Order: sequence, then structure tokens, then C-alpha cells
Amino acid sequence: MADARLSLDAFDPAAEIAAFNARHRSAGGIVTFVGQVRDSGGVEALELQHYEPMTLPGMEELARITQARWPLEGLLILHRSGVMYPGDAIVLVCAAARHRRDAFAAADFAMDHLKSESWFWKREKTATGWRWIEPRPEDHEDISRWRA
Amino acid sequence: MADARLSLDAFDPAAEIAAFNARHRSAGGIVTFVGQVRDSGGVEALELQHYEPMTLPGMEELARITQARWPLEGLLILHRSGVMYPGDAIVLVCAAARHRRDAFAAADFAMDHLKSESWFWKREKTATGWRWIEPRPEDHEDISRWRA
Amino acid sequence: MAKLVFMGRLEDVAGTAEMSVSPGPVEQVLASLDPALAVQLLGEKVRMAHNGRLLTDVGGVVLANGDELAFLPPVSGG
Amino acid sequence: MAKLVFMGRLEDVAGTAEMSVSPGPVEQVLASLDPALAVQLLGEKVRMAHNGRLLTDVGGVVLANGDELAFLPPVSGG
Repeated sequence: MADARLSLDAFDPAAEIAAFNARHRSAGGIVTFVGQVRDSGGVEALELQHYEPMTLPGMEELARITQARWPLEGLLILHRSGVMYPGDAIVLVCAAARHRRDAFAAADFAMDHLKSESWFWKREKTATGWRWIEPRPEDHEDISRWRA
Repeated sequence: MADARLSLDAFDPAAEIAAFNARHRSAGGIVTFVGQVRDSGGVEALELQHYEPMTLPGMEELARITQARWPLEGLLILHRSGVMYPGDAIVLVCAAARHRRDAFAAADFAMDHLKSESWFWKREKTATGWRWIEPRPEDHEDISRWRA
Repeated sequence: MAKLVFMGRLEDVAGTAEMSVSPGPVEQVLASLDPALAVQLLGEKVRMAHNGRLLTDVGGVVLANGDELAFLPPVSGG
Repeated sequence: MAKLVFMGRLEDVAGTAEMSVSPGPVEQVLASLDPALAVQLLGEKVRMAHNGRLLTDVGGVVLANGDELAFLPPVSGG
């Protein structure tokens, strides 16, 4: 039921959402999140690195945990790796549930964990060259919300 | 920037999401919510009634309030009226923002308010006929979260 | 004439979605209706809108020719 | 031979993404590296994974032929 995918090539989030929606037409509510490379701040390119033995298994474990925590009818976690450009999709999370609040919480939870606990390393290219991005303090605050 | 629409005919949420995403490729994150008629519980049809002089103006006001509360790059609130069948989309909310948490909160807020403070009346048809649906206590609890 | 509009379950109670009534003070209009319907329309959860604007109090409200008074039971969208 | 893998900014520090090293205890392998690199690899925010499994402590860990030891600085996905 859960679907975790690591994509080494560009993907079309709208097409993925359409396919997900078509698979879950009987769910009451579907929440999706698309994260994209921002077209601002002078970022020319973004690179995400993954570590083959751990990144996808970690995403699969996150999908499992998310599904165990909320009653979902479907879940998709899709993350890009490689070099991306402004407007390119980085990540897509889709959560289908009978009840709206479960779908919102599950997508929010999955995103917080992808952001600060999944095995990706990110660097940005600007006019001054490439620079590695460290996690922000907010990312850790976001994730701590779920440790009740 | 905000777009509030009342649709008297079926709409395709995936196509609307694709168009919204295309308009906001420079946003960092896009959260969407699709509410659909559930294909369970013996519901054969659902009817939503709106009151012409107030329903769309109320949705426009909700869009305005949502945008005033979070820094959004785009917002769409689209709601069906009329008779719907299992799998049909009832409501779509799309929120694009620079920061993920703003997009999540704005979509969640808009949905809670559409659910219990917008001018729609809902009835369901089952084997025993049509029955009007009263708001549930949870709907009022959901909305009270935003009155901080 | 003025128009009364019944939304949601009030349409079932009234047996019609709309009703033409003679203009006049709202209290007088309501007094002219079937008492069983009037009781429902005055239920504490029912709100009223005069020409699309919510009323906080019906006291003193007068329906003119062409006016519309809507009776709005609790909503449930989404 | 065994393999060291440097992720994220550690690749820049090491000047390479991967390095072949002689098998043996991890402490011994680290001692054979450029001290400036070893200091970075042992930074408190760097985690290590032995054949894809996180290590809680490197004490006693021995790299066998074909083993892989990855150095993982703080992550940032999404």
C-alpha cells in the first residue's frame, strides 16, 4: 500500500498526483506536498546526494512508520536525487485517508522527517560556486513536534 | 493572487493541480487537499447546496483571510455545488509558499473553515433515501484550533 | 412581493425552496406562516440573511418589495 | 581491500567520494589517513555506517575485505 521511490531523473509531480488520485478515488481526502527548487535567491542549481545502501531503505521505513501512526488508505513518498534546476520537483508526498486530519498530519510528518532525518545531502550552486547546505534549526524544531 | 471558485459542474482535481503547479513553479512548496465523495458507507450520492448571494463571497473572504495570515505565493479554493457521486471531487485547496509550514497551515486552515463556516448544506443519499448532514462536533473542534 | 428562501433541511420542512410573501415587518411575515414552520425557522441554530447580509437581530427589519430573506440552518461543506 | 565513502561536504574535505584502504580495525584505518581528514571524519556530527548499518561506536569494528565504511555528515533532504 505504501510506495517509496527514489528518482534519479526528473519527475512530473502533477502526473504522479493524477495517478495517485486515480488509485484512491474512494478515499475521503488526499493531501499532497510538492517541494521544488525555488526560482529565487540566485540559486542556479541544486544537487542532492543519496547513499545507495541507506537512502531508499530509510524512505521505506519512514513510509512504514507513517502508515503505522495514521489510518491511511494510501501513501506515496517520492524523492529526487541528482542535479536539479529552478522549478524542478525535489520531493512529493501524497497521503490518502478517510479523514482529512489524518491525511494532513501524515503528509506533514513525512515531510518533516524527509527534511531532517533522511539520508540526503544537499548543495546549492550560486554565482560564487557550490555550497553544502546544513540543516536549519527550524528543521529540528519541526521534527520535535512529533515526539509527544 | 487568490482564486476562489464555485463549480456547478464536475471538475478534475488533477488537472487543476497541474495548472496551479505550473503557475507556481518558483514556490518552494505546494500543499494541496482534495476532498472526494467516499466510496463506502452505502452512500449513493451526495448533494451540496449553496446560497448564491453568500457562498462565493464567503469563499472569497476566506481566501483573503488565509492570505493575510500566511505569506503565500498562491492560493486556490475551489468547491463543488450540486449532486455528486462516489469518487467525485467536492473541494480542492492549493497553497503555494516559500516555506513548507506556511503552505501546510494555510491549506489546513482553509479546509477547516470550508468545512464548518462556509455556506454549504450537504445531504447524502443511501438506500433509505436522502438525509441532511449536520456538522460534526469535530468540525467545530478543528476550527477552534485557529483561534489562538 | 418579497421572497423567503429555505436552505438545507428547512426546504424539507417548508416543502418548498422559496416562497413569495407580502412585504412588511419580518415578525408579521413569520406570523403569517404555518406555526410549525415558523417554530423551525426561529430555532436557535438557524441564521437569517436579508438580501445576502446576515442579520444579528430581526427586530425592526422590514421586507420591502423585491427583498429576499434567507433561513440558513447549520452549514456543512467540504 | 575495503572502501571508505565520504558523503556531502566530507567529499570536498577528502578530495574524493571513495577511497580504497587496507582491511583492519577502524581505528587503524583512520590512523593511516591524512590527520586533517581524520579530524573531520571524527567530528561529533558525523555518523558512520558499516556496510549500510549505522554504528553507535567504532570501538572494536574491523573492516574486512569488500567492506564499506561510510562517513555521513548532517543530512538535509526535501
